[in-house]
Amino acid sequence: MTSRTLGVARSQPAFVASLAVLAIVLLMAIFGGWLAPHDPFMLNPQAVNQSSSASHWLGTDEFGRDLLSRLLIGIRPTLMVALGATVIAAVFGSLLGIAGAYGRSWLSFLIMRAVDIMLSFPPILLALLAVGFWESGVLSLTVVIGVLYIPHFARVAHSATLQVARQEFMEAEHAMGASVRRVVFTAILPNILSPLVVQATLTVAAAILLESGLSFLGLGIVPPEPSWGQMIGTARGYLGQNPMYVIWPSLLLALTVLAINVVGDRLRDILDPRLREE
Amino acid sequence: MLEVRNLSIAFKTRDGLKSAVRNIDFTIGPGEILGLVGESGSGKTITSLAVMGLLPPNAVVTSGEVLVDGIDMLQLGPVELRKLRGRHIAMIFQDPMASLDPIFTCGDQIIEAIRLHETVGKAQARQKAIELLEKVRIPDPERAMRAYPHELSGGQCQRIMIAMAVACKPRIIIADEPTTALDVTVQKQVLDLLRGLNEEVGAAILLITHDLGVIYEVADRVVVMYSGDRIEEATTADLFNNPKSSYAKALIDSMPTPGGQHDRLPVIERDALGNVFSVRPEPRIRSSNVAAASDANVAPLLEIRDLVKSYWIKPAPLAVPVEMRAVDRVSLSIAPRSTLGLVGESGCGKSTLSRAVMRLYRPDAGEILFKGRDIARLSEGEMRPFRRELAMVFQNPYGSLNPRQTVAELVEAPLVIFGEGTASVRRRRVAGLLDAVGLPAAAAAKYPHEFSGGQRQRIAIARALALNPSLVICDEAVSALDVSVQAQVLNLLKDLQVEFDLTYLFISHDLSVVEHISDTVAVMQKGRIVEYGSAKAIFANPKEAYTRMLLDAVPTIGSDRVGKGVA
Amino acid sequence: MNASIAGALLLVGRKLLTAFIQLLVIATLIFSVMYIMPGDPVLLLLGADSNPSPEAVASMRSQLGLDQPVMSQYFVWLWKALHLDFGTSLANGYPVSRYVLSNLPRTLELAFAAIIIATLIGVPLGIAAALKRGSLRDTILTSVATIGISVPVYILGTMLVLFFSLKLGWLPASGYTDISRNAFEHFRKLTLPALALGFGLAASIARMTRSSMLEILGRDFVRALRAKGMSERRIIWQHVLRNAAIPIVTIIGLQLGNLMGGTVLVEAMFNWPGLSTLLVGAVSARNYPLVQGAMLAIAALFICINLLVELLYSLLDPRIRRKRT
Amino acid sequence: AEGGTLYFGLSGEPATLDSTINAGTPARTIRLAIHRGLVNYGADGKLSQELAQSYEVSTDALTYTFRLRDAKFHDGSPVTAQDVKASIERITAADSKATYRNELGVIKAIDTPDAKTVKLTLSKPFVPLIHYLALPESAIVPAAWIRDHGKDPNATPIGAGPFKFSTWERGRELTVEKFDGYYKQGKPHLNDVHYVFYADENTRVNALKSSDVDIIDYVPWKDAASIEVDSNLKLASTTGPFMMLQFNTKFEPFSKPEVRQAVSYAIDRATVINTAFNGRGTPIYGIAIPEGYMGYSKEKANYFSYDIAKAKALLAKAGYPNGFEARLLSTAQYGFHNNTAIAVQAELAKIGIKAKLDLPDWSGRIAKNNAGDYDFLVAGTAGDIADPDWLSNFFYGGQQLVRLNNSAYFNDPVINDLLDKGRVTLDTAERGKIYGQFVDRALEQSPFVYLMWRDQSFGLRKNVKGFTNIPGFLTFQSGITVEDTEME
Ligand SMILES: Nc1ncnc2c1ncn2[C@@H]1O[C@H](COP(=O)(O)OP(=O)(O)OP(=O)(O)O)[C@@H](O)[C@H]1O
Ligand SMILES: Nc1ncnc2c1ncn2[C@@H]1O[C@H](COP(=O)(O)OP(=O)(O)OP(=O)(O)O)[C@@H](O)[C@H]1O
Ligand SMILES: [Mg+2]
Ligand SMILES: [Mg+2]
Repeated sequence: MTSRTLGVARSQPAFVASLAVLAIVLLMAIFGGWLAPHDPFMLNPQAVNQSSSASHWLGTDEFGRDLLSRLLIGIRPTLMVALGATVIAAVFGSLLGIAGAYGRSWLSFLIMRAVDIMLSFPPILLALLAVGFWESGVLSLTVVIGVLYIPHFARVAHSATLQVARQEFMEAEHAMGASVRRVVFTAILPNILSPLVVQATLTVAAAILLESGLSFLGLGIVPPEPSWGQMIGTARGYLGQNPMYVIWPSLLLALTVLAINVVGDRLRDILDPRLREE
Repeated sequence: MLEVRNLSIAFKTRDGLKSAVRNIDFTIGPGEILGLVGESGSGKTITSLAVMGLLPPNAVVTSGEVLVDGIDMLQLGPVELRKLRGRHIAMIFQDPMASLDPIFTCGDQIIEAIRLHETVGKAQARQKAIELLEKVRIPDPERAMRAYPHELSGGQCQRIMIAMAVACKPRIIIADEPTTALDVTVQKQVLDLLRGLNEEVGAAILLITHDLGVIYEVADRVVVMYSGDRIEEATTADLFNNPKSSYAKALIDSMPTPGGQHDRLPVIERDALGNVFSVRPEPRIRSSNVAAASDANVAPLLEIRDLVKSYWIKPAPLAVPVEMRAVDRVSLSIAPRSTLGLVGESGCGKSTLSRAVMRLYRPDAGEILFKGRDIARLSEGEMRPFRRELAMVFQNPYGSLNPRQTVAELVEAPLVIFGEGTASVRRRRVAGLLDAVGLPAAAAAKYPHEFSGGQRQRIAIARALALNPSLVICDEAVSALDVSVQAQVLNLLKDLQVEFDLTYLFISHDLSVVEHISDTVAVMQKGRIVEYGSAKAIFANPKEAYTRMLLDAVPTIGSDRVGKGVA
Repeated sequence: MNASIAGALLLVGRKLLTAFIQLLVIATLIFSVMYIMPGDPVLLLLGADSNPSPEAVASMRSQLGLDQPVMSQYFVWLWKALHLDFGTSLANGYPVSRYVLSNLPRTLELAFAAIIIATLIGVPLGIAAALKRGSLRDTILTSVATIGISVPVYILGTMLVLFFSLKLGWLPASGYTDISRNAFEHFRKLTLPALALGFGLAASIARMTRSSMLEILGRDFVRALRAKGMSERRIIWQHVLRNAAIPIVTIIGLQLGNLMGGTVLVEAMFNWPGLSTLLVGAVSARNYPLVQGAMLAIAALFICINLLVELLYSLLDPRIRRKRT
Repeated sequence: AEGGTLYFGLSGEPATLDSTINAGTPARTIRLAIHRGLVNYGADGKLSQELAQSYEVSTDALTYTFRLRDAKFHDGSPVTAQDVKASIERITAADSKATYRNELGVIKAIDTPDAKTVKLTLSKPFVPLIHYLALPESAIVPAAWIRDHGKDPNATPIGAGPFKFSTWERGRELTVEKFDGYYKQGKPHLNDVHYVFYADENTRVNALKSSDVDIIDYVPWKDAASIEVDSNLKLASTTGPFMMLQFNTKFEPFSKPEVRQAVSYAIDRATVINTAFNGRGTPIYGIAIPEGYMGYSKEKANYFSYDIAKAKALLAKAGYPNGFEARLLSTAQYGFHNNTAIAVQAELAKIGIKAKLDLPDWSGRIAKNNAGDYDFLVAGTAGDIADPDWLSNFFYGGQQLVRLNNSAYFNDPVINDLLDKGRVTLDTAERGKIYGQFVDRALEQSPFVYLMWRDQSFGLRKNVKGFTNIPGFLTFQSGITVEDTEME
């Protein structure tokens, strides 16, 4: 067992490194608050927009708050929104997409047209609607972004299912009298998983960025709580004075997304038995 | 011309390399036809892929060389390899459906193959493609050119593959089971075509087949493989008259002989010392209630009345679709516990008929009475209870296996679907089924792509039998199996028939198999049943000209092959 | 032949009807959303920097017809829209259709330029990664793509501006010149925004291409193509890519659709006077007729793109075509 | 130098050019190039006679008599008393949407004894009237134009200003060109001005830096320094607008003046300035009356100080020793509003007031402001006019107790009284005293907590001369100085 683990580590350094990154990120999400070297909410008007120094390793933001501390406690809402939204979108979107491709014709017509309608509804309007109804915060943000990405998953799942549904093993399932549930979960899903995994990894990144995009409507994480997306969004204004401000969260985000992507790719390859043994 | 020296191939697995082929040696000279026979899964396809330099990514050549005109293929770079392939050395793949690009028309694919190596215009290439299709006896070449692979029958696809392979008159042809889906008349035509090339340009042909009759008729020399080893090489005559190895001997013994009606077919067994020999096993269960299968008093299990199924095809991309009747007012009936053999030329509608019976689509007209109930018009929900009793082995086994499921999952699927047994019961059942079709227990954890053609076919058979359904439709279910495994499977089918009162609709182009297993036989031509009666009567005294022609074309051992003297 | 024309007409008719109903649903939805949202166009119009009198507010409101019940406003709007009259902007009475017609082509142009750039970069990148799965090249390409995904467009855009305009002075930092006035200048100004948008999209396309290519590369027919002696390049570009195209086309279609209303940041940042800017501005100002008009335009475009994508599906995969007919 | 084209980067596109509606600074900037009023504010911040050559006010402050100069509209017709009458009546009409309809509503009658004389009669004395007439929204337009196009919001505007309207490419730019018949000799200097709309502040700054434009308004605070140091650019900066907190005086703790004072003591203004405005501002520890404006007094300017202990004591006295929770309304749409709120939140946390931020978009924020749906809010604004009556807008209780610019439900009879008196008192010294008393009372009641004067800057290329950022509240009317602007 251990030798095999070692073997994996040697043959898949990127994969192992990515797992490590994700593990660290998760740990930080849990313990970030304790690790923070400074009070992440403490304003220091005398030290705004500073670059790295001995006391502030990553520098400070426009309020003189310690960037490292804020990055650390910003992970949790970021991850919650990104993963939560992705899960919502993936679960509902994929099922809708499959139903839209495999279901009865009237049902698929309804579903796909509804998906079109949702897609043609710009995010900003949906976000505004949400602002009208809910308090802003992690939960509503997660739901809104999740709902926003449902149609994307639906489309991807739909097209992939259309392709799979034409293959002969689907006829075999049919001939065996497989229930819809079985067809969906054992025949279709595993065979369309790879585009879905890709879409999911894309969604994670997009959700984090969208979060910062929606904050100007008042749907973001409520300040002074930080999140990576919000930090990147704010930092944009300070590119000239404090480039590090934008670089740190972007770098962390890129690293995390990269890790998620590598793991996602690997997952995709593992799920494809034809590629597994190499 | 082609020389394989000491070739060994292994597969990378979790537990290190697993040897698949060991120390294979053979040579083929110009104008020579070398037969390669052997047990299903013995490494024939892998060997030929190695010759082409097309091994799957998880396979490695551990030793040996493949010399084509003295050049080692295994050392060539991709560019040089590419120049050889197709033009100099061509291959006909075992699974034609899977080997055609699903989204290009067959015509485009043939034209492409031609133009890859010959500088000819599109129209000229097209002309040539049509000629080729005519040569392989495709009935309506124009339509086949326009059709996508999924719109053709299994045998038609196979012939498209063959046409493509011979398009550039390659000097070496590797034909891997080129006639598995072809009826005997077409098979004859195709073999003639290959032989023609062989004579015309002195092509060297490596013919992989399990059909010893074919080998006998066309091969000059034969290599026999058994579980990865070459165990014998001899001229055809020597092999059949005087096989040296015990396996070859057993193989020849196991052949079903036309006319000879036996209850059991001989199979090859291996004793504790590793010696193999042919035995005729006793039935597992003595038939106690041997009800006359074709008793007129017994209500038929399945009765088909005036069944019609058409495909609508567009003659041109924007044209109005025209009707193509694949099944034309077919009426049949099968008594319980009996076997109906369905034979007919390739593309005559056998698979379409069986799919209609399975209600994979709604027939256009007619009735399908199963146990007296018309299932032709049932809704999906109403069909469900019947699905427990109907099972099918698809003609294209690889395609019908979900690539993302292990063999265990695939085989137990019917049990899972109908909630049969606990997990451990199912596991035992899967193990039993795999054993019965001659697959090792280790197969359970593998995925379909890790198997040979014959092995995949057996997985499909095991799955179909999992629930002991009442009616099993076998669409060319044993076409890719060597005689011994084929015998084993056929014996199994018979045993099960006795034990569980199974009924079979058995589609095959191998008349000796049909003769052996069927109680009644239907002969189909161009969508219609042209002759229908008891097996004995038809084989002894065929009435229709078409049936007679079929019977005449069966390659048999002992009959001398035509034009052998020329080689 | 006649029958096929009739069939085609029927099909077109059905599609049009569907599109119409979709637009109707969207219109209704937007109408409801706009009225549920907090905000008041009149206050924004009159009270930009000062305290308008309540009388002025009331007078403005009644002049704009905003004092009518919502339902009657809706039906009046709908009735007019059915006659292709989408009303006038609340802010200045300028016809909505003129606004939309002038801004729509600009967004379309930007979106198409971006998607073309993204496809030209993304597809080859994805293929390259797929062909060398697990290799260093794959890792590097994946990382580059990931950075493309996770660097927000405004940061990329800002960097492009800093470098190409402010530092090198090669390209204008922002703006729009009508193509009829100066085509060269027009395309110079299109370059940076299209690049900024395109890069991020390229990354997603590359990821999807890689995955989809891998799926197909494992199929047996690829082996058969190699046996024909076809060059690897041709196998990849002609056969594998086309077989793998459906998910790729899907994601490109999705992105193109998204761009219709989603180029906001880039349009704002490069002062590209497109539809997204118009829409966001209208939403911010609660300019209901303008939101409605812009949204309907976006939705209509969207439907067109979807039809296109579906058409492409069936062109790409004959097996899907069979299901449809 | 004479001639040339000026590219003026504006922070937004005007919703409308209707001369009676205050549709924001960009609209005013453009209209100030096209239109002139009887009087306007000049570059020095003082009233300057424009279409009116002179005017006099009767001692009871009930009649205003204007003598018109010889000026022409862009269509060539002379500016007559009829045009003035029509323009003012358009504002005061019953169905008018004019922003300052209320203020000008005191004009009871308009007499035109001759073509060059206009006499306004008021229903009650109203000293600040002349200042309201100086606003860009009181521009004089031709009577004929009002008759033909008065109701058409898209009509081509015609005024008597230095530039005439040329083209408006929606979403992109608006162009005006030199009016040769302008009544000021030798003005304007420029041939035409292109007002290019840059809603995004970073883009606007980049456009200036890459010399796509010659002037930009609303320089973001964070970019001010980089413009100052750029050798090709200069920064025209002034203070004028201020940031403050508005309270809902129905909300329990904020109903008490002590609590509001405690808030004022608790906020270190430097925090707000340094964080939300990059240090570009001046703290206000009193009432936001610009130096030089009536009511300003040095000793009251630092009535409050940053003093946590005092703040805590006041809170305790009001009965909230441990603080309380309150919703702070601001907007996420504008960074400086957003950041002010965050800074205030952090400062108030020190005395136990937990502010929960509510950050809708601007439109939502305005709606909530107007509905009184807040506990307290962040506002950034300026007075409308240079006359102390601007304070009424903020402090007067009266009929409408929930307005954009007042603290909701705040209604102090003493303050109302003083404001009433201030409007009708003509004598400057007397008026000064009244507003002095007003300031005392306002500080005591503290319905607003003032935070800071924020810098308001234009960025210019070095070769742009003559453009002035008018100090104080009038910075938003600086657009009038394009008539003096030259390019070198
Ligand atoms: N991709 C693979 N991975 C692992 N094992 C494989 C793979 N392909 C084939 N094998 C194994 O290699 C052996 C030889 O397979 P091969 O396809 O050469 O058999 P074959 O002689 O052609 O049999 P058949 O007559 O049934 O087609 C089989 O036991 C098969 O299970
Ligand atoms: N999907 C389809 N669309 C159009 N034509 C089809 C389609 N499937 C099959 N056909 C045509 O219908 C005819 C009957 O096909 P079918 O598969 O039933 O033949 P078959 O008897 O099983 O032949 P084989 O022995 O070669 O498998 C063939 O001519 C074939 O080309
Ligand atoms: Mg094989
Ligand atoms: Mg068939």
